Amino acid sequence: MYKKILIANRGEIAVRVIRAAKELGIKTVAVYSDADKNSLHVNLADQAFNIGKPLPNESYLVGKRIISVAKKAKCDGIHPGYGFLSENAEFAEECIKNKIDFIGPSADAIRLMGDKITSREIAKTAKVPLVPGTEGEVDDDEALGIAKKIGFPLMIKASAGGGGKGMRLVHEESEFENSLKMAKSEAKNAFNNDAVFIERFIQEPRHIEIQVLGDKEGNVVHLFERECSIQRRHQKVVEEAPSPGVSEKTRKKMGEIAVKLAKKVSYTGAGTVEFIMDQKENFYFLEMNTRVQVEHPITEMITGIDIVKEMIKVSFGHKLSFKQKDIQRKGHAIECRVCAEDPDNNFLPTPGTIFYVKSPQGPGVRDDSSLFNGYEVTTFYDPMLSKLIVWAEDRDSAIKRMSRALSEYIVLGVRTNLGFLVRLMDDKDFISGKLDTGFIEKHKKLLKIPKENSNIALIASAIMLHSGIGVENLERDPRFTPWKYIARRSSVSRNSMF
Amino acid sequence: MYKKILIANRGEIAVRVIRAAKELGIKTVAVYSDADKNSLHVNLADQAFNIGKPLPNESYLVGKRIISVAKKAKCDGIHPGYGFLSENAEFAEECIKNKIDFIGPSADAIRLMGDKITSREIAKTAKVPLVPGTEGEVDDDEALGIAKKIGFPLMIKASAGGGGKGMRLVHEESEFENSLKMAKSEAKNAFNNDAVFIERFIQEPRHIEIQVLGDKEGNVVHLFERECSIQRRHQKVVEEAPSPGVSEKTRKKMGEIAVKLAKKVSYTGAGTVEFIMDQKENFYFLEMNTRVQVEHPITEMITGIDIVKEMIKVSFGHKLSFKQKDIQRKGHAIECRVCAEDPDNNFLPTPGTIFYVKSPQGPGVRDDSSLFNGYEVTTFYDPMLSKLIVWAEDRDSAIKRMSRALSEYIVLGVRTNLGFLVRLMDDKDFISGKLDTGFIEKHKKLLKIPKENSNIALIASAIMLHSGIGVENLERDPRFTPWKYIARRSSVSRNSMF
Amino acid sequence: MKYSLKINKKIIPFELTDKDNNLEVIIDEKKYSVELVRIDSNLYSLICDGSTYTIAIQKQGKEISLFFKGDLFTYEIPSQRDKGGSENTSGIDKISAPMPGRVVKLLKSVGDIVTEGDGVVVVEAMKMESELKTTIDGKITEISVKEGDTLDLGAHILTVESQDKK
Amino acid sequence: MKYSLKINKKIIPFELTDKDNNLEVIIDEKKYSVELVRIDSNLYSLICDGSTYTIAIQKQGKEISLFFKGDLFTYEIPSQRDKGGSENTSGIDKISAPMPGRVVKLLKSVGDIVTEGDGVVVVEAMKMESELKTTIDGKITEISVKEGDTLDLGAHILTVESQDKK
Repeated sequence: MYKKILIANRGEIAVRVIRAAKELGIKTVAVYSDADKNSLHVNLADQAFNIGKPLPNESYLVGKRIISVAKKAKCDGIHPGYGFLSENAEFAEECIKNKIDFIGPSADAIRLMGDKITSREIAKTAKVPLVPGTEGEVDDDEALGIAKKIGFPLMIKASAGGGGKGMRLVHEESEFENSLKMAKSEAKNAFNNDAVFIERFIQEPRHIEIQVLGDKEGNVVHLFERECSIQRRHQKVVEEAPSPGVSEKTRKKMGEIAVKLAKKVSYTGAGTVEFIMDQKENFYFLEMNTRVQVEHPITEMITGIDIVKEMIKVSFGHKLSFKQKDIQRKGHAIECRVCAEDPDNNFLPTPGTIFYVKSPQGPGVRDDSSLFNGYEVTTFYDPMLSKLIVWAEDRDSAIKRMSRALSEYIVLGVRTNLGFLVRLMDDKDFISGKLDTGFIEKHKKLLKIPKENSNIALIASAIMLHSGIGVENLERDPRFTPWKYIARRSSVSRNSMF
Repeated sequence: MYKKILIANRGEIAVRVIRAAKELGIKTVAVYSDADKNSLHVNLADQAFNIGKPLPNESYLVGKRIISVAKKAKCDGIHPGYGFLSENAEFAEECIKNKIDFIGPSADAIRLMGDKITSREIAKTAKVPLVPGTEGEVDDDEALGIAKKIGFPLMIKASAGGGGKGMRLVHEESEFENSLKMAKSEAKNAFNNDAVFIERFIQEPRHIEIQVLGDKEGNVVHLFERECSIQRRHQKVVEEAPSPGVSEKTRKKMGEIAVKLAKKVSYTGAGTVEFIMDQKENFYFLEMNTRVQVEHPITEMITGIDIVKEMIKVSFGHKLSFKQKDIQRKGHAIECRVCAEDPDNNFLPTPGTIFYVKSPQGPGVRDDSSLFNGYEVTTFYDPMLSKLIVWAEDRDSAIKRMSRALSEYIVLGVRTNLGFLVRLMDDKDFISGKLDTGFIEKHKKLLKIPKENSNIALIASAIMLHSGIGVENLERDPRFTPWKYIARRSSVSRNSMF
Repeated sequence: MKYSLKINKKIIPFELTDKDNNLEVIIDEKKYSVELVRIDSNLYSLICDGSTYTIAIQKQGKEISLFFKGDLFTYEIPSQRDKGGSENTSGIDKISAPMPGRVVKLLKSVGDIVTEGDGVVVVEAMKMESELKTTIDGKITEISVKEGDTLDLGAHILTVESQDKK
Repeated sequence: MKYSLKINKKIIPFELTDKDNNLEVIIDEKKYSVELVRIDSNLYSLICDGSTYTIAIQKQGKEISLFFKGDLFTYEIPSQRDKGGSENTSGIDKISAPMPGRVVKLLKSVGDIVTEGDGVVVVEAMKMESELKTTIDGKITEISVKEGDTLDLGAHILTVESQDKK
């Protein structure tokens, strides 16, 4: 096994990889920017090296520096986590050139699957379903014929397009000719190019993805699907496995297709094949992520497979320790991304200092967090603070457990999306499982703080103000309390009966 | 389902039951003594009532008060946790008389199994193996004959005995007559009664127990075994499931026997049948615990069954939601009891204030804790602070995960057994799985702090002293640091390369 | 005793009575029987009319921050000048950059009349665009930036002044 | 600079140099290149000769408590009077009740000579019996309790005085 690996990342995923390495008996080296000097990943690693200024392109994205740290510290592997250099084929190559394993797929696999156009081409040859549509520009004469073949509703999109210009949603055949004319004219005006293509419009789409794992002997397995339809700003917030919208038949088909695609590029390590799925379970390839995914824990919870440990093992050359038929699903898992952002203000990030944090505990609860009292939320990096994951015997129990866990979660200092998540777990549409990527848009009331909660907060503040004493003093010593008259009295009045 | 239940307990088990109730949509009522006014179980419950002074017999053991709180708060059930009133048949009866469900077995079952002598009688009729020996006093004439039948080594014990007086371990036949004489004479002197009985001596015994669950329709299942051989002061410290010393054949036999015994008393709810087992897997009935066990989480982790939720459901009248054949084991789980005690001083409890606590997190880790910054360890209750539980795919991985999790656990304020646990997970004998109840006694070096650790502590203290500034000030605001010159410099000197 | 707290420039008055070991808070003419028990350094258990709520509290200077059921509430202790009694809105809302970023679009011009909650400017930070809103009714009296400008944390963007104060 | 710390009545001297941004600690003639980085309110990262260790620290008055690898270390900052330079043992060890309990058995009598680590009394607390030990070599000079006595927290049990001080 590796002797020592460098984790080229920060935050919770760096902590996650360090934990996996420790459990495999591998020494760990952390790298950090000036902004992350006092952070959990630095604290948990065996060694830590500063690699530059806070901005990612002056630290976490500077591959050369990272490789040179790895060489100095005598690492035999680099785990890139997600984001940053994780899907950078050049970096993967540079690692290998320097005789350090890149713990992930081959540079070739990254290159092939990382490009939207090549990956579509490969998908096509592997007979992976793609959103039906014209590959390129359509002639006016053929347009209606093609449109009928694709089926309605459909989208007309400007080939040179972007930002919604030259784009038309067509609900039925009768609207088509007129919409085509308008789209082309708009495209002409906007881009000086009236070329358009046609694609099926997926109504109420769900985001479904399949986790795959491959080894260097060519074995590839899938670990079933994840549903990631609850999104804001086109980014996932809540994920679950299995998907409440995927039947056993579709699950099997999707899994097989994902494995076939991964095999096409001799995929090794952990990867994810993303699909868009309509409410009738028709699904189409979107892209492949050639790295460990933020939401990998929910798959770990339902399969009992440690994806990060497996990544490291197969990268070192171990064969996958299981075959497809050995992989069993059990129960249901949900992940909530706890973020420093204001749901009631367009999910705007909320930088600042976390004064106090208390994580949920108890059965079936896992918190992959990099938080601590005094943690600084900066604008340099993603505002995700922690991933709260629960497992339970079925979806209803998992939702109730998540609700319970969220109710124990305390983050004082900056506004977070915890309140929104609490309300989401109580929402009957969420509970019904009929999800699509527009869910949050359609449930805006979940973004608002209920009046009764504001009242409780106000009442507590009122008592604070009445006490007339700054709480700051109390933090020094929990036994010292100028509020004694309240605390002491409580033993008398707090519903006391005897 | 129940509308509202009262939890007649404190500490982590009260928190555990509150969490289960919340996940079932049941309102919760906490009771607390004056010593527990600010504690987690009070905080997490929907309502909380003071029931008296710190001493258990002035609060948690006063059944009448607890029932009267339950009536006042309109509870329809009482969960007793473990300890306190959990195995008190009169309390169970009193609950029922007051039309409040006692969430546990019937008063009859508690009474029958709670008594050592009746439970042995029942075990005998159920053909549960008992430690071979004479039921009562032996005649001198027959003694050797009986001894030979039982086999050597064996124990001669004074019938009126206690404290080791009149007790003799006999290794072989030749020693027998002489030992008998001495034991009888000692017994005569000590208790004025020279009656003795003979029992087989179990060498290097393991403590193995079987978890059972029964419903009110007479269905009883077992959830496999737990190994609880790592003990100090005859109390468990580390438990694991499955046992590394139990073969599949023995597991099946033990499970069947436990179910048979539970059925004999129409057992409902969660219970545990305890066995003593020798290193050849001969096992003998010890006793039955008619309540939820401290170490129930490891069974939950390997079976995916929430024992506390099941207890509540079957008590309400639900049928068990699974049959024996549905229950599958997966992976390996270990629990460490984190206690405020000094392993290097005969595990003497260490009362005081916990200034700071940081719980481990990440994959496969569960911490059932009632700790918080400012928690007071009093002498009124058990010194257990938390139960750290891990699950992993196999025993080796589980030990490594526990080791990793323990290395993240921080409890500042009072001495705990964490250091001992850290060293235990690294011990090759523990790793080999050859355990017996004398393990700690035989591995006393694990109780000592290694010299290299003391050195690191001393070095850190040296820097503290050099800084010349009280750390107390730092706690007020994590951003304010009079140590800036150290913190700032670190960005330069901390292995910085660029 | 009478007190008041300020949130989003609104002053909320309340009364607190502390008799015979019973603490009562009166807000909006509703009476709540309350108690606060300290658990942890910042963690409290609020008992309000018999039910228990977990609340985390931080007081910093004139601000009280509370965390309850996943949401953060920040109250200001009003200065003597603020204390008018019933709800009123202060005259000026100076909108500044909540984080370093860039001005994407100004939605209003000097002289425009705005209502509480109106979006006034779109800024980009952390690769995301966000709309900043005014918290009072009034008129835009000053704009210190133009589209495309880089913003430092706290940089002034624009000012809204309420009309009735003029 | 020269410093010292006290643990179990032993004084441990050490030297600390702070030159050119390099902090070095010298203990027992061994030199360690060190650094301490603050993470959390009480959590620190100690870098010692290139390796990172997680340490929690609490300073209360003259005492420094450290948590490292599961164990608690408590050092006392010696008073001026204590500072003798090299290791020495102070004259008196007053043994008192570490928690409320009961005296089960006195293992020594006044006048007995004891060695560091010798058990001197068995006390019972929290239903468990424990042996208390002396931390110095010396002679029992005073016993304030008898078997069966109830002990309050901190109650004096007996005193050991070192012989060479006499």
